[in-house]
Amino acid sequence: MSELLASYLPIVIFVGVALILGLALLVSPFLLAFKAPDDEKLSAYECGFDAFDDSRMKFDVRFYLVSILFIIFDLEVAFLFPWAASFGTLGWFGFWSMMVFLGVLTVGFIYEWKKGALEWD
Amino acid sequence: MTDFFSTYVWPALIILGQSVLFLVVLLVLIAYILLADRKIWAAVQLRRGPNVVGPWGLFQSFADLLKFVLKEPVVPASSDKIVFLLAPLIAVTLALATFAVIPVANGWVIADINIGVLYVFAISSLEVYGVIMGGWASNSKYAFLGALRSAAQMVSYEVSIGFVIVTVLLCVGSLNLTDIVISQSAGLGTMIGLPNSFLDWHWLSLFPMFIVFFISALAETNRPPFDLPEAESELVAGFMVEYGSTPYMMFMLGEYAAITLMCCLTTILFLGGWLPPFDFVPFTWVPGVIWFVLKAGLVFFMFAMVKAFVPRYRYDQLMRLGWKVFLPLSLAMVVIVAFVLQISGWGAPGA
Amino acid sequence: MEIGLGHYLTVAAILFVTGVFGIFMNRKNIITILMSVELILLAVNINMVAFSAFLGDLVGQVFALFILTVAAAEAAIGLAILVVFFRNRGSIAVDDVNTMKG
Amino acid sequence: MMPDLLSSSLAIAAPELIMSVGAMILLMVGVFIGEKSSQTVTGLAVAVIIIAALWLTLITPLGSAFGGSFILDPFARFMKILVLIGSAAAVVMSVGFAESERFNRFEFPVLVLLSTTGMMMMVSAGDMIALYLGLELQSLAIYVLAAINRDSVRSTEAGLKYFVLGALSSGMLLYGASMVYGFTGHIEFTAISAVVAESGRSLGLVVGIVFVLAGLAFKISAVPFHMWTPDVYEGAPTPITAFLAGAPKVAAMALLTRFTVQGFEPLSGQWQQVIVFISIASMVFGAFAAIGQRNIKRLMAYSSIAHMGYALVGLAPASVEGVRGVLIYMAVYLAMTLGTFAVILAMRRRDGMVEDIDDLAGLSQTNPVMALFLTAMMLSLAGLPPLVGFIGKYFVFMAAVHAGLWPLAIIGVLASVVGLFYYLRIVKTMWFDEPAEAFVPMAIELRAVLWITGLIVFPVYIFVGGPVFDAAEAAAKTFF
Amino acid sequence: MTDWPILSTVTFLPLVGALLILFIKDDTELARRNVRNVALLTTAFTFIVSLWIWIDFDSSNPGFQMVEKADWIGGSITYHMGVDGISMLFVILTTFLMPLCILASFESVKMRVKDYMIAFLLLETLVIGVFCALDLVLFYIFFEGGLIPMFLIIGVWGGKRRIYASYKFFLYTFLGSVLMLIAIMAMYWNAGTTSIPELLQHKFPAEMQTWLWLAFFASFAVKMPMWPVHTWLPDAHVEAPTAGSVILAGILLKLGGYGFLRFSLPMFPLASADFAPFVFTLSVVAIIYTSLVALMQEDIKKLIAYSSVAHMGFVTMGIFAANQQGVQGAIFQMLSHGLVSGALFLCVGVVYDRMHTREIAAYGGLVNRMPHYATVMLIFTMANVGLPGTSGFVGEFLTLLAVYQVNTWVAIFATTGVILSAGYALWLYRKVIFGALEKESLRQILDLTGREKLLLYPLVVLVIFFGFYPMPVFDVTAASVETLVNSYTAALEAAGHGAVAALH
Repeated sequence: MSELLASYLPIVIFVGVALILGLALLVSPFLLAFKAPDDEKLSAYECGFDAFDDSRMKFDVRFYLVSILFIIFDLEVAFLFPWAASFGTLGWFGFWSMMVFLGVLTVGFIYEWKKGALEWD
Repeated sequence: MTDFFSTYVWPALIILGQSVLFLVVLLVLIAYILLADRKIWAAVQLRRGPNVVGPWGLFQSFADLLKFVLKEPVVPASSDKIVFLLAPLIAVTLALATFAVIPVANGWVIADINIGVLYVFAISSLEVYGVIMGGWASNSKYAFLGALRSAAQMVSYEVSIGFVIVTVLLCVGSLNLTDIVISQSAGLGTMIGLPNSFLDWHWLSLFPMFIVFFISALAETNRPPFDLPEAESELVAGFMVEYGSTPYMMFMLGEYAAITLMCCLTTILFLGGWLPPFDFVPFTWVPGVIWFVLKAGLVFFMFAMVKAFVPRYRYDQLMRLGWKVFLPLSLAMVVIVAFVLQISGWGAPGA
Repeated sequence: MEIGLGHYLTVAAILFVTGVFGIFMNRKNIITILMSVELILLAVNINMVAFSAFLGDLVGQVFALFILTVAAAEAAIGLAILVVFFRNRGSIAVDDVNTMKG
Repeated sequence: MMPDLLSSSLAIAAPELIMSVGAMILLMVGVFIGEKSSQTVTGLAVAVIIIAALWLTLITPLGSAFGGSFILDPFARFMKILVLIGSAAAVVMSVGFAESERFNRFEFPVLVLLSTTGMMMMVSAGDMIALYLGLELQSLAIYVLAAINRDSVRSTEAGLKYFVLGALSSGMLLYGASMVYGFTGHIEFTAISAVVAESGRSLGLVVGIVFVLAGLAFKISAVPFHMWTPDVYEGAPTPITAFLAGAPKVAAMALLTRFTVQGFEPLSGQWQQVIVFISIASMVFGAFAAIGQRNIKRLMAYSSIAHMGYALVGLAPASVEGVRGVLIYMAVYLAMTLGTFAVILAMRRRDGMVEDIDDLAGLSQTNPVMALFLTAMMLSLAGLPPLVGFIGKYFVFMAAVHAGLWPLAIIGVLASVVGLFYYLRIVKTMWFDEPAEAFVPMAIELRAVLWITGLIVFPVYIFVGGPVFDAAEAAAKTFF
Repeated sequence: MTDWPILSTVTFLPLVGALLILFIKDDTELARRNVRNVALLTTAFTFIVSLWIWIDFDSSNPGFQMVEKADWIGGSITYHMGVDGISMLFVILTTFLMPLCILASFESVKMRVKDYMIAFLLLETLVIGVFCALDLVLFYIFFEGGLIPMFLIIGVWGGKRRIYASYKFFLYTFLGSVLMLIAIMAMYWNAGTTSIPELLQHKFPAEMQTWLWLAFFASFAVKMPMWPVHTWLPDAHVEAPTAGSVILAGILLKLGGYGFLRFSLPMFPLASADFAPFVFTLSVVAIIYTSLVALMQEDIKKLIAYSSVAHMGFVTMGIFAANQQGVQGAIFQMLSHGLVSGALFLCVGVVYDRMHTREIAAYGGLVNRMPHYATVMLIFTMANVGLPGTSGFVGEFLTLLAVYQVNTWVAIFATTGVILSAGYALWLYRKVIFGALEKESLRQILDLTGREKLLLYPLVVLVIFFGFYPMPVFDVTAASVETLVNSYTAALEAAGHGAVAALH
């Protein structure tokens, strides 16, 4: 077995087992449980009222903001991981490169902060 | 043909066996963690907690399982049915899948891949999909808002977690989880001349990061005091409001699996994994896996105690903590750690 | 059957074409377009990595990493613009992006 | 990396460093002082650009940096100066607009700085990673700029359209780049050129070239990848339109030139057909589509499409005189565009900005100076002698004629006749029609830009034409 | 000959005047008067200075004289000026007509005087530049640049359909000349220079000549204008203000003829020989057809415009006869036509200023109230017809003579044009000047004012002077024309162009 396969086949098998387990759980009540659906039971929960309007309504733009910020910051991590893993061999050049990078990131972060992108009220 | 059998099928079967075994153990553990959670909470509140099924309620979780399986599965009429049912499946599968690379003792790991941290990070990032899909497919306002909040919270803290992990990696120089544990056999303690001990572990050298990681883990897993998405008083049950029967249980299972994972990760990253607290007899007699479970259990105990002690955060406080406190803090720590390592030459020679 | 360079390229090409079609055929939702763009970049990355492995040259992977990063920045900006557009127009249907014509 | 190697690299990239550090400092200044800092930041941004330009011309050594990823040769220097001029002028011209339209965003100059940095990177790109990063830095900043007026449907729609098509184009470009990388094994243009010269073409390589060309054609808004141009020009706030009509086109054209001529000179027979096609299509489409336009910004969009077609005429022959023609053309184009937009920005009555061509009616009586300069701009855009636009066209067409690309040259000049028709319409409106209500007096900075560019269009170029020509010639020889 | 750059001085003097005018604020009557005076003084001064060229001119030297040369853009375009026998008189003609145009506009142009004068001065610079340029690109720049002020002159100060006319004028001529631009580039790559003297020595390959000739023809034929691309001319003339018409007929039309002489004939002799029959055909058609059309006109200016087309037919015919008489005649015809048609338009302007109509039917019997006018008009009409003793006769006669040597039939058909021209010109004269003064509106009409006399009398003198004594012109042109014709013939013989060579 090749090295790559040896490393990753177990993951595939493991995930497969987990998936089968999940499926089993998911399917079981449909096979085993008692079923008596009616309209009320199948309607969406709304504190006893009928739904006022579509549930896919407008929502706060800040959720978008968070997702956007996340995309940006999480990607920095993609650079930090390999950098951190090989930090010992990089020397000062590697260190300062990443410091410049993080400096730019910090500038952006300060901008967001001052612009109020991080406020939630 | 025999070649094929011996190189591929046989090892695969072995792995299959290991996986099943691991999962069964894991699930049983999760069942007891769930019970422990309830018991601890009850104890803090001077209640008894579940105590009917089995001695001291030891079989409570299994009874719950049975109950869920026999409950009527309700799929709301207005929902997107496929996504609605896919969501819990994703949640639970992904939560369990991360365990594939967790080393519970030296060599006791399903897949000892060289980018274990990355794998864990990647898979646990995906878990947010389960939440979003569940909330969206339900076609209910509560569920929808709950999903949004939950997702926003999860991704917010994931950033800090990423940075925290980077600080650890800086000290280790490898993405392999086993390496990370082994690297903790020497550290601060040995540096000042002490024998190998729990003082070598990263929790001490990276103490602020340890705290940040712990709290972020709470938020990441929607644990109290950051359980806003499912805050009963506000959103009923958050994104899970429309769920019942095993789909609901699968979300819970996924959640507790994620909590368990966080406990394991804390153990691996900061608490020396399976390493004994003191590197001498009798501690070295105890198998690593026991140490591992004990440590993870300790972390979970802290999880449970926090749940019991700390009042719930407001959502704005939650976001502020994540973005304005943890993120700058962890960012600064990355710089500081890197600088200290570079200037002192303590950095690992690299993988 | 050995999986070779050709297979990777084919997959990438299919993804690429799917992405391009996703942009042009889709009439409903701009988010779909953003996703199509990501699909295109994914195809490119597959290409890059496949070539990199095939040539035994690391540059392709480095390139892929850069693409990944920029793609994220692009997605962030795209989403931001989409949000402000939605606030003004009240719709993100592709057909509603039509105040200017000629 | 060796320290001295690094420091020499940094010396070569110094103007870019100045620009990007300046942008970040200004961002911080702006965000700490708040909205009222917009004037200060604008002024400082211009200062940063000027410093970078001076540094580039006086101090920066020529050479290649960062292992060949970043090249500063005479060509790059020439184009960078153009880019910096274009950006500086655009920032300067935004001052009055910011006041009158209450458009106080200190982000505008900062984004321009960032975008300009991207353009400089594009111009200097020595390999495809640098190409891509420069291109994206430039584009991403411009996407935001186009949509910067958050409360306007048109502005956000412009931003959205530009984004969607821009993202598609960079996707195509990347796909092409990946193919080129795969089939040559290199990403540096010089290395690619060497490989191509040795081993010739393969199907995959040609596919790659075509995709990269398509992606770059998007950026210079050449037909058939021009769809975004009119809408973005019309929708974006006018100072931003002024910006994006100038410098980015120059940078993208530089990139296109470097990619084709430096990277694929041995395959010129292959890409030449593509360039000839998009050149002809752009010239013809730009000329005809502009005829019906009422909105002057939109008209300028079609005009710029056509002008990119003309500039490509110079690229098609892949020769020294062709590249020289492109360089001169872009310089000329920049002057004309900036001047025209100075006028468009001055089209303001008491009740706000107007942008219809009819609003210019009788301008020669209400504001003769403005009318005179705009007339010069329009006729220069049409390529009429003795204005500078003719010189630009002359050199590109001359290159095409030398290469024997007769259809290109003949269709080109015929398209310029059609183009003349709509430029004349503006002249006609200004001179022949009954005067409409007068515009408010021109702001001082617009007047400055208009005078400078106007005098360049005629007659200053007569005196500086020689040195610019020599510089362009030297720059063009970089590749041959 | 001094080193003083006389040609540049003459060329750019008007611009100096234009700059001066630019600084005059045009809002009071006084200011307007200043503007007019400055313009007039500038042009008059330019004319006087330009006479220096004639005085300094060495008639025996067939080459270019008073040459100025300076590097300009990148060596491939140079600033290179000079005149020879062919171009020198056109320069003088231009500087001579300009003050007249300015003077003619004193009363008729009331609005935007400043802009008007600037446009005229600019136009003068550009036109002189065309005749002096010895660099092909420089020539093109001046040639095309002239369109801009003319466009504005027609469009701003023109009549009702001025916009249509100005567009038509601009687009027709521009379309023609862009092809020439391509040809210029091709010539540069073939010869490696854009210097006209060097190009005159260069032998272009035969096949290339054909294409180059066609491209140049496209430009010059429109400018000339030759049938069938003449249709912009009547429109432009009708709508242009009086002085605009004068410039257009008097000078701008000559650019085409000058171009044929300067480029087509000497640089592409083989192609010229090949295409000569084609040009003859077009010329004859122009002469006969446009004369017939002129007969139908109801508008005075239009009639004169069509007659201009017909007269230009003689010019092209003469040029492509390509012998000494033909070319000399063509040059003379152009100069003469410059004076005569300019004068005729001025005459139209005189009555137009008074009556504000150009319809022939609106006039009649003017002789009763305007005897001076009638006399002057008579002389110019006769000159237009080509009556011996006027300058018109010399040119027409020479060209007919020349073409007769080449092709008898062409000469015969062209001669009918002379007859037709007598028809329409005399018809016009009778309608406008003779007869009883019946129209109520004409009863109060006044004769020529002093200013108008100042305009017209010099022209009368010149027309008659050259009619009797054309030698000053021929003296100047002879040497250059001879060189031109000789080199043309030599080129044909060298190429073994039998048919044509036999003719000479």
